[in-house]
Amino acid sequence: MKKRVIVTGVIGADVHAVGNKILAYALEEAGFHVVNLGVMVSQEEYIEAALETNADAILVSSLYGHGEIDCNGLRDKCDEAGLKDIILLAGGNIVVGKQDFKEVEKRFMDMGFTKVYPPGTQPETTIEDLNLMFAKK
Amino acid sequence: MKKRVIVTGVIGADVHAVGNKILAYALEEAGFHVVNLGVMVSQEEYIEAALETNADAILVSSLYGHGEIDCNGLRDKCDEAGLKDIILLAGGNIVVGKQDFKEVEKRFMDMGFTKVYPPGTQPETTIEDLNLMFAKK
Amino acid sequence: MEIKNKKIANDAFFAERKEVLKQWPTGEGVDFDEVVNYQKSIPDSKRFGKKLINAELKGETLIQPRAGVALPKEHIELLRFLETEGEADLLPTTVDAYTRLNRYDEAQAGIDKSKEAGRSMLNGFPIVNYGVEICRSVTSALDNPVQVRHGTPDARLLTEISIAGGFTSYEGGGISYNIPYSKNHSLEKTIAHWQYTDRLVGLYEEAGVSINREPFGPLTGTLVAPCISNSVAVLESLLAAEQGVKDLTVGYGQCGNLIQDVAAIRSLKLMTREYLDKFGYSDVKVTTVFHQWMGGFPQDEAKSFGVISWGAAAAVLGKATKVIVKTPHEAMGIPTKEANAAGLRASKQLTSMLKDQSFTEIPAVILESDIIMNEMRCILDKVEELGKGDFAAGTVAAFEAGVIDVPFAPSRFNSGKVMPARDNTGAVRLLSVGNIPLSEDLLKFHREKLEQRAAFEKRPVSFQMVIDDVYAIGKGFLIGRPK
Amino acid sequence: MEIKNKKIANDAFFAERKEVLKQWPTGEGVDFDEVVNYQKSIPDSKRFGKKLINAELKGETLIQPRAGVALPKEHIELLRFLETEGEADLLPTTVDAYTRLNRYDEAQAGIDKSKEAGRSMLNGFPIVNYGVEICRSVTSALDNPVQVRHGTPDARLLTEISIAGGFTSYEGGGISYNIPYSKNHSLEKTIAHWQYTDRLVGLYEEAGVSINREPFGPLTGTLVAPCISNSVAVLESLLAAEQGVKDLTVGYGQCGNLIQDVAAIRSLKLMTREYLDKFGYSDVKVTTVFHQWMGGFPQDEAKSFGVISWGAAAAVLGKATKVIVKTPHEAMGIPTKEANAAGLRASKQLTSMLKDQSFTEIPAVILESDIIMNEMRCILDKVEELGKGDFAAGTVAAFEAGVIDVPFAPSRFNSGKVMPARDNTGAVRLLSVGNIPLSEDLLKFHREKLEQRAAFEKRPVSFQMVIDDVYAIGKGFLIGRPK
Ligand code: B12
Ligand code: B12
Repeated sequence: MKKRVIVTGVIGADVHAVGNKILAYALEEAGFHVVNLGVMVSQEEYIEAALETNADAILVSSLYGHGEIDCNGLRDKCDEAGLKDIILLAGGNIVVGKQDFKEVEKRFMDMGFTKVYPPGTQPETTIEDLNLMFAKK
Repeated sequence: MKKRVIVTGVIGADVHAVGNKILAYALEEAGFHVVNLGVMVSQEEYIEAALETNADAILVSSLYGHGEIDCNGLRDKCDEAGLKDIILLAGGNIVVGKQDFKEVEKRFMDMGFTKVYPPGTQPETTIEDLNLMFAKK
Repeated sequence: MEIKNKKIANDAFFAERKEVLKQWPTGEGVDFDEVVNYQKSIPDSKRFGKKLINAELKGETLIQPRAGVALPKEHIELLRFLETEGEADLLPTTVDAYTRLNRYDEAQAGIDKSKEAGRSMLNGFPIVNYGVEICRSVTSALDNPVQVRHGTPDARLLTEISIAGGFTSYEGGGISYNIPYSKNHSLEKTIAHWQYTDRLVGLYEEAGVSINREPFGPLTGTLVAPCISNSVAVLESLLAAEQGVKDLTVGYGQCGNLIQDVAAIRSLKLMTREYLDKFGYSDVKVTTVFHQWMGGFPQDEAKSFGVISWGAAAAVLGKATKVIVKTPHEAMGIPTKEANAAGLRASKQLTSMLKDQSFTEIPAVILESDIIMNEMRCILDKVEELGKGDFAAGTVAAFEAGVIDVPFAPSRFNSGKVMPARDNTGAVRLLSVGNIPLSEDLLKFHREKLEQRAAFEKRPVSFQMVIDDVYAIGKGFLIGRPK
Repeated sequence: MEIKNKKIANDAFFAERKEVLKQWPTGEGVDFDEVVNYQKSIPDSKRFGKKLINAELKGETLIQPRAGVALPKEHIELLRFLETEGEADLLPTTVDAYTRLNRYDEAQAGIDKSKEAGRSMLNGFPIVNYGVEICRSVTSALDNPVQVRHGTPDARLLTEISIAGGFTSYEGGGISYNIPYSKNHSLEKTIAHWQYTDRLVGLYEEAGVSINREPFGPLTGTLVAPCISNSVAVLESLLAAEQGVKDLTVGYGQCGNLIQDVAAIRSLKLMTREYLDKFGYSDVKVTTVFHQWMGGFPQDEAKSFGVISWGAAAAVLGKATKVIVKTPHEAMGIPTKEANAAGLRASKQLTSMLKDQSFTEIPAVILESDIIMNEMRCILDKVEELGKGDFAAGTVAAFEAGVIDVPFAPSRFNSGKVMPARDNTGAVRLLSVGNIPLSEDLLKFHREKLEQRAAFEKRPVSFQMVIDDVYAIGKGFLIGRPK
């Protein structure tokens, strides 16, 4: 079976590299083909990479608190670029401060993300969810 | 000037001895004559000692949480024994658990205590207050 | 009464037992053979001693809270909360103050009032009043082993019902549950009462049921120099072993200087083993318990977390088998279950984070531990001498003579001449030794240590240091320095 | 560009300065002589360097939070709260992420949005946009010295406005604010930018105003072996000293093994002193900063208190001059002021409780510290060699060659071959050394240490250990053991 292709990266002006490296490694180990863009990735770079590699999902990390601003509009740009139903996930510390995750989730779902993850999400969870989502497709 | 006489002790079935010893020492150092009854003191023992020594004040300590039960009725017994307006103070950890001190204070004032002290009261505070009370008398 | 460290003869024991079980109606519910069967049905995972010995072998430190409320349902909920939300490895059942004084009528009133009020009006769980079945409903509802913790000078009936009720560990001792917890009980009496407890445990042991026994290490919890509490622990171990106890956990209450704290646990373990072996009890298992700071706490919760964490760290670095955990409400009053669980989780973070680090064999610790062991030998030799070879009679004589003397103790059978104070690194030394028979060398050592502090603080060695030290931790310091 | 570790000539500096001050309108507000006068009017009690040196002499460890919000009034309130309710000894002003990237327009938008919303929409205080006067209104409103903390590769204008604004300490460095904080900035560039900052500090120093400078010790904060971060600290110290900086605070981020942590601070201090002296900067003062665990935190607040407290304890036992404090909200997001103050108070309890205990001279620490110093010499000798005696050129070459290599760094100028992992006691060792030029002995030492762990865990030394270790503290452990 062809390996599923996943684009990963940390959005905006965010330089938190540790989780990104670890997550990319874990996804590789789990059998995905990972295209890791590293830190400080712009919305355009995600889309370019996804188009180039014919990706099945984009995993956006944001740690530094400006995630809400940085992620806004990404789904629209995906749509425009023809990545119609691409799986779009967000995780990390995606908002400023300790907030009720239910509300944060809603805001990101409204922005068009397929699923949103709270701080401290383990790679196992991510991998399980991805496998489920791919199974459904 | 004659030294003021103060009866001290820990009420009820309470064996917390440290604060009692330290408080008695501090009061002595501050120039009072201290009659220290130690731990596990009954209401009757306080009154007997106060009568015998013609005391100016009774300082009741309670640490172990049953203070409210143990202190109930002490003012009445003092009155009956002829210790009409004797200064009656309570301090330590006089109730079970972490409670709003305003309410605790009210309950003890209603029981007839002259003044009530929260956990962690320093001897300096006690001494200052006593001097003020005696000055007024 | 002439007290002797001799195993109670069966006849005498069973005659006494008859009386004990009559002290309160629930005593009737205890049937030795039935209890043996019941206890044998408890799985190993819920046996206190098993879990301790496993941890000891793995070099891990388990965490245990204090907790107890008046009503069984609430008490079970509380303990369940502490094992799930608090990640407690071992559970307690702390007994109320009336039961500790054998005032079962008042405890009953407390139960009734609590039922009415729908919340606990007692500061613990009244085991005796509830009797065997209700206790079993508690111990069987939990995933972890449960211990009875109290402070009862005469705990004979309480022991009977506790073991019958499915508890697998039992705290206390004739010295450690008298001197810090009582004013008027004579040592002869309480030692005799605790010989009963220990003999009962011995009988269960002979019947194939092992109950863990834990002398109460910290005593008054306030600046108790390690040599004093460690000596008491060794004595209570000898007394317990003579009655047939085979599983002992000896304890120590944190003083705050890391080197001294680790050395205290190290010397406690070595000396307990040495004395048990020397007097023919080499089949007794020994584990250790470290109590997080037992004296006055800071009012502030965040600061309390600092004290709690430091206690957990010292316990692990000293390789104690378990640590008894305080809560951020300590200075205020009996904690909510949330505060209790928070103290546990902070402690758990450190017991697991630091479990692969050990300070027990660093040179400074060995040095300090040698000093403590020398001090203990001075005391224990004298106890042996005073008792003419008998450690029970010796203990009574030693307290009378002030050879053992517990700082700040409420008991009138404690001489009260000893005054501890911290040295310039925060280790607890003796400012007045009273009649503790330390050698000239050791006396000089204590004096010099305190002189160093005095020189640093530019004030003479004096009682003011003791006062300042009692307040220090509550005010955020270890050593009470002058302003 | 050929970078050299040479003091910038006045002509070149002032020419550059003209450009720098034009980068944003607030640059105009900076007048060197006026600033000298203003800075001289700041009382000693509010001068960062003074407070540090006093603590160092007394053997005390000061506490400092991180904090910064968008609006001046709220920012002042926040810092006041941290000095009154948090008992902070030293204050920060953490700068927002836009300013760090010199995106002052976006910072302005953030200010405007924050004003509208009435709450902070930036993750820090935008110093450049506010300019001199508003900064002075902040620094003068507080009782304690205030430092600027950021993470800015090109911080020239920020430095100008910060010093003019009454801040008396300034964090960062050409390596430490590039490699962990940037993807594309070349080291030549950032070293040159930070030579500017250091030269400016040097000029103030020559004018009689001493500004404390602090290289950022922890780098990526995640399993950075002490030899790596310590080497960077020594290099940044040499670069700063050459430009005339006279007051340096070198830093280290906690790894978690107490012996290694204390040894790291000890060796950091000794080696920085040694290198400064050796290269002719013996008049430079050196103090140290210990960062509480900088990697991933537990989600739970109580557990976070455990981690925070352990960090404070290690800092004091290692005699660091100050400790940077985390909060119980660390894993969740930017803390509330209450959470920040709570972290401070827990830390304060320990910095004051343990201040009379020191572990810096115990044998195990000396041994470990000798190892770190040997490792540092391997690295620093190579840097000197690569730079043909010039530490600026050497640094650039060393990163290119992977002689210095920071684990998990985002910068593309970092080689990224080094992989750290914990040994069986939790000390951080090197699993892959990449091109770090350790001696055969040292390589063997690292290998053996990791083999010990592998044997204990019954699995081979592998990258899985690194992964497990990254998660460990967040999951409640130090070493990531297999399940
Ligand atoms: C040490 C200690 C013990 C030691 C006591 C040794 C001894 N015999 O003295 C031991 C371990 C034996 C012990 C036992 C128990 N303890 Co206890 N103990 C403490 C502890 C940690 C410190 C007390 C202390 O010495 N403080 C230092 C002295 C200097 O301060 P102080 O006593 O508060 O007194 C000062 C001031 O309060 C004030 N003051 C005192 N009285 C008065 C009176 C007046 C009029 C005024 C003006 C001022 C004043 O001046 C004093 C001098 O500065 C406290 C918690 C804490 N405070 O941190 C718990 C605490 C008091 N104990 C508690 C409990 C429940 C018990 C036990 C029932 C159960 C148990 N945990 O085993 C038993 C009690 C048995 C009994 N029958 O009394 C609870 C009380 C709960 C409550 N009120 O809600 C506390 C608060 C702990 C807790 N949070 O659960 N304890
Ligand atoms: C290490 C660290 C740093 C290091 C980063 C080094 C580096 N270049 O990588 C340094 C010190 C440089 C740093 C800098 C800053 N940091 Co920082 N940092 C951390 C810290 C402590 C750990 C992050 C980490 O490595 N975790 C370990 C990894 C394995 O976990 P992870 O990153 O969370 O990723 C995992 C999961 O979240 C998940 N995941 C991640 N992304 C995604 C995406 C998807 C789709 C899914 C499904 C899952 C998923 O899987 C990953 C692997 O398991 C966190 C707090 C914490 N978490 O404890 C703060 C934290 C992220 N930092 C923070 C801040 C504010 C900053 C700074 C802006 C300010 C400052 N403090 O100096 C700068 C940022 C500069 C910038 N432009 O980005 C804040 C963010 C605040 C917020 N969101 O409200 C945090 C939360 C700390 C705090 N409480 O204040 N930081």
